[in-house]
Amino acid sequence: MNLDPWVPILVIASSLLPGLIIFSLAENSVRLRTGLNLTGALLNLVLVGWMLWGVYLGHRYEARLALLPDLELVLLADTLSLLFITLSAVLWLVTTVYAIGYLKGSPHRSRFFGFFSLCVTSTAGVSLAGNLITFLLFYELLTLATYPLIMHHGTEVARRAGRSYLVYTIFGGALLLLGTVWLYTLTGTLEFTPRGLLNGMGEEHRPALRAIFALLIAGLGVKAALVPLHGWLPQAMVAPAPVSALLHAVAVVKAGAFGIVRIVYEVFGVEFAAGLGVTAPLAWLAATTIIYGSLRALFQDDLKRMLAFSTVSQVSYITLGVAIVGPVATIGGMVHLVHQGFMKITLFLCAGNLAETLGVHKISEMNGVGRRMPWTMAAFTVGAFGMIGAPPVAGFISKWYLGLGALEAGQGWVIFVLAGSSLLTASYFLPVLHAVWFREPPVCWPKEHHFGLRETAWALLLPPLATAVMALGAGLLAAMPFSPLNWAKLIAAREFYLP
Amino acid sequence: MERNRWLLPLLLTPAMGLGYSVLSLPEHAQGLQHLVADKMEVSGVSNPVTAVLLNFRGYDTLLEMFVLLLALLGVWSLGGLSLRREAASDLVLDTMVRFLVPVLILAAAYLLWVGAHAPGGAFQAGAVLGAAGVLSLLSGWRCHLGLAPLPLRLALAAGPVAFLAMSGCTLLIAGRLLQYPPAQAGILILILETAATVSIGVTLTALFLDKQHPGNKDQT
Amino acid sequence: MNTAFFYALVGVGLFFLGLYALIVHAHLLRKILALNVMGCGVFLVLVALARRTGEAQPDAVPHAMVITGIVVAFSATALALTLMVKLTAATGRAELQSDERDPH
Amino acid sequence: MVGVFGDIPWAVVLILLPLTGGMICFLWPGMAKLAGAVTAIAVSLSVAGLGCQLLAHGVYHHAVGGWGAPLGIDLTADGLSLLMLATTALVGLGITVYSLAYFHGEDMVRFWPLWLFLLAALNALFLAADIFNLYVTLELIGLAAVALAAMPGGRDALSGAMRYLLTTLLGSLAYLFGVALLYHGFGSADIAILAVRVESSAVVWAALGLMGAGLLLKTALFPLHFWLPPAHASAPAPVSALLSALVVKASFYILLRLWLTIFNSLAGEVDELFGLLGAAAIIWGSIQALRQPRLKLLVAYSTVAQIGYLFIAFPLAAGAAASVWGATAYLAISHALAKAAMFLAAGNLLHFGGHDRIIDMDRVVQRLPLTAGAFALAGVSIMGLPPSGGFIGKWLLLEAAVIQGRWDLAAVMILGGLLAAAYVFKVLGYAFTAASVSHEPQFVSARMEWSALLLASGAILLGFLAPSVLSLVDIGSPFGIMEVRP
Repeated sequence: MNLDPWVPILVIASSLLPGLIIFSLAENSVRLRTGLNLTGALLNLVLVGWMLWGVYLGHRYEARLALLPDLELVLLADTLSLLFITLSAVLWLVTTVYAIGYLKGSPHRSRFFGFFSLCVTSTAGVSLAGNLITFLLFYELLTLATYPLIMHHGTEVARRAGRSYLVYTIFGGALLLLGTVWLYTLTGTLEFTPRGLLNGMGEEHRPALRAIFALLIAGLGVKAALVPLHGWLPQAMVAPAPVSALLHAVAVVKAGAFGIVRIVYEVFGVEFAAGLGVTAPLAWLAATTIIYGSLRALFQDDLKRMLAFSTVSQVSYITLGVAIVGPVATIGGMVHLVHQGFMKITLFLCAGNLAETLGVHKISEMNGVGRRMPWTMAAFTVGAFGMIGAPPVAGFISKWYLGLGALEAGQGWVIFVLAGSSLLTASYFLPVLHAVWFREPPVCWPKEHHFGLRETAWALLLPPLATAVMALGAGLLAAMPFSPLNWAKLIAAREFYLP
Repeated sequence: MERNRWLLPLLLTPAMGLGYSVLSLPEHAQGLQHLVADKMEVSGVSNPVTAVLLNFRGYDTLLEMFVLLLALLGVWSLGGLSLRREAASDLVLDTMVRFLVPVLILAAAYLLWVGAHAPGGAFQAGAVLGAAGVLSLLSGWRCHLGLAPLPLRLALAAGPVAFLAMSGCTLLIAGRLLQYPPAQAGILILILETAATVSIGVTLTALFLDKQHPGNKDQT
Repeated sequence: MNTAFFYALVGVGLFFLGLYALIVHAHLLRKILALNVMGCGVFLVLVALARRTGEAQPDAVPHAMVITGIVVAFSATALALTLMVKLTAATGRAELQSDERDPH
Repeated sequence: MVGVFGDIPWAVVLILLPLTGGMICFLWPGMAKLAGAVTAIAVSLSVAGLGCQLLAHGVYHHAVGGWGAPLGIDLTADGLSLLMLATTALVGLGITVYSLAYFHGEDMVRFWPLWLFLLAALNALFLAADIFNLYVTLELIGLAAVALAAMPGGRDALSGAMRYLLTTLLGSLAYLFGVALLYHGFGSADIAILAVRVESSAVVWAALGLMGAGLLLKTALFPLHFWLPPAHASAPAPVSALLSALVVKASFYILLRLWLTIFNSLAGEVDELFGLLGAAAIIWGSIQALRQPRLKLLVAYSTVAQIGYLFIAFPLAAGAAASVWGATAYLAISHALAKAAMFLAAGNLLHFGGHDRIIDMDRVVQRLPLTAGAFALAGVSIMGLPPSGGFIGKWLLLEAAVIQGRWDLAAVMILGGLLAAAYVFKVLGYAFTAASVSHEPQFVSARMEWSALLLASGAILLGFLAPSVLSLVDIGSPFGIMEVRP
């Protein structure tokens, strides 16, 4: 019996089943819930590792289920999906550990972890989707699974944030649906195909295809927080810190960016898209978003809001890499999908630690916090330097390849965008770092909790340290096999530019 | 009232259209008359309307019995319609009812019997029986003391239950719903009609039993 | 035009007369009566047109349909009247609230 | 085994069983609950039996009395009938389980016979092949439904039921007039015979107008929906669920049947009109739902909107009949499951808090998680988000609309989905927050919560069953010949 088709199904099940069981658990069965969570996350990681190795050796993991008489749900592990799912599997484990520590003793944890698992299930589905309808299904599921997480506190503010989130995402989902249906009526298939499934479409369809592209990108751009569709993201900050971390680094925002990658490369085909003339506007949109996000971040005092606008800016690097059209830029965009995840999750987990341990939420309250929480702030510093793009942190690699790719594709203006964005990023992160390390701490913190000799609980401290190490490692060890960079090169080589 | 100004022409137009379409029907049409006539011999009765009601389209009549029962259930569910009169005895009414009720019951029996070969039948007989019941109620008559709720319900259910039983039997024996063996069709139809008459008559009367009445809402 | 069609036309007239009354009158008893008039119109059409056989015997099937229809109409009227009585007892008026009336 | 069960006339059993069950409830009220539960289960099993029969032998005919049409009455079961029967049985089972816990004392005695007779009438309607027989079943359904809707007895329920009764009677009379014309015009009341004999003439157009108007009124298509919200909102929760999920579908089923058979060759412009009204229903119903302060009214207006989707199919059917009607049938059954679940969930919330004001719902996500979950899952299907039955139906309709270049209809469907999301999430948003005024919560039994949740899960599960369900519906090709995709 060939087990290969079952692997992607097992990956989905490894987070779905624990999630469904957790819903039914009583609030105080902490041990069972924690066990389920960690087992699921570890199992998920093992399975993904197995697929990673298998795909590297040329295996094909594909599962199909008929959805309609002539349309199937497809789960497929290829190099591109593995890039994303590996990221989500690793960060899920990290975030789960963190969330267990973060939510210790707070109410409604069964509900929280249930939806948390569903959220990861959807992300896994998004990455493993082998055609557009499967993608759409998990993409909408992601919306539904994240909503209760954003609403978790049940306050009026949370309700408004949840509403705003839905207004954007449901609207985006509707556009995506319309675009998908339209595409389907033209092609009769929605399978993701290396080099695009539209190759060979006739001249007469070009206007329709442009409209479809706009619909799909607008639908995905909501989650990818492309300007002007980014409005929900800063509001969604009311969610608990692990949720924010997951939303920004892996799940929602990345799902949008990943979708854009799929659409441009595997539905339209990047050269076909360039021929349609739709990549240039996309590049401009991404560039605008990058600059706009950085500018807005510059003027925030709320730490999480600043990080949110930083996300708006940073995620668009992925879109930019896609829209530049060229193998090297592709590598830059792809690898940033992973790198941004490591760095941003570090920053958010650190922000969560500050809020949880010291009650610090604002940048103006962060003076001297490095002396009180040196480890946390060290991780934060790594993340911040990564965002700026300073070597040797991973962010540098992304920007390097993006810049090279832009030059190779003859789009020099991108260099200015990159440089400008780095400058802006530096100007909102460096003052923070300065305050953290070199200013005098206040006499007392807004709301301090003590954890004995440690600066904070282990479950809160270890995850950001781990991700900071990953961010560093991805930069330092970029030349090693199975590094994100090499995997991105594999994608570029295997899926896009070799015949 | 001004909303009615345009209502009249608005209704006249479809009325004229409908009138025209009725007139456009052919002058002569057989309908199913010949088919009915052909099968009269095996229907068990000689009155075509009864044959259609209880044999050819007996299934409609089966459902019909339940329509009536449903109406009664609905009325009872709302608490019933009260016919109780506060006035004491009215000699004229009382005497008339004493004479009329037996006559009506007789008339009902006759109508039931005659339905097999001439106009008449269960519905007509039931209606007359119901009239007798309502008259009795109007004159202040109440359920007989011996008449417990279950018997009343059984009388109400007689028609539907008879139809159900007949359905079950025909289904088991002939394999078809309400397919009577031609030889016994006449007697079977008479049984059904009798049960239906009882049901209809009692139902028409029972509609006017109100909540205070012992015949209704006896449940715990 | 023979008598069958005359009666059928009267039936059509009754139907629309009833419909007019149903819309115009607010009192529930009138509405219920109007529905009964409409029903009579339909029954008349059914029975009248059954006479077109050109023989002594009219078509029996519509007659049976009308008997069925009468029982249905009767049952519905009984339920409607009860509802009306209860509604009147509950609201003090034998009308439906005009603010929620049908938007015809 | 198969041989013995294969020969049982399941279709007839489906009618006689609930009639008998109802009769037992009437005669011996003490046994009402038992009879109700047993009947609901037996009906579900019988539908399964009928399904096997249809799969093995194709369309099922039963000539009642052995006469056969046109003299007698026929019963027919094809894929479409089977689908509706199965939906009725499933939703009915869920509502039965719910009602076992919901009704007590006198209400219980009143509810069970009415419900079982209604179930029988629904089954009879879906099996009928005779337009006059359809009239009788319609009236049975109407009377049972009104009696059920009037059960609470208060001012709202009584006036809602009164309005409902007047409307449903008017609709039935218009339908009966159409029956009279068709019978006198073509000498039969049998649908199949009429479908062969009917040709365009004044009588047919008059019948089409009368029957169409009557059935639209009963189906509550905008602007004939005025009676629906008060009646559905003021009835007891399980009754609201029955009315919205099943009763409205019954008259739509007749309309669809007639349009697919007798009026098949006519009615091009009428199709456009239906589409227009359907679109208006979607927009108007959704906006009204969004504006309602009370949950049950919101759900009732949502029904008005969802009915609109069923009529969107008419103008599209000319291009791709089978897939469009398949989509419509799919939407109808998904809506039946989802809406039943929604009303049951609303009933739980009403029972729990003593009111159904949306903004005063007090943290029900925490306190009644199963009910909130049921509402949310049902909402997913109503919105047409994947994976759900509602999504499948909407996808197929959207596909047809885009292929035929009907961007107006596509836009309305998308907009309807957005508005549905708005009203569903309005409720869910307040379900998370605490209310300003707290109240003494009432106990809600587990059966009431689970039956709502299971029905809602059914609507979601339908999202994965499309290939088999669609092939089942196609038994006897009720929608004409399946067209081949290019």
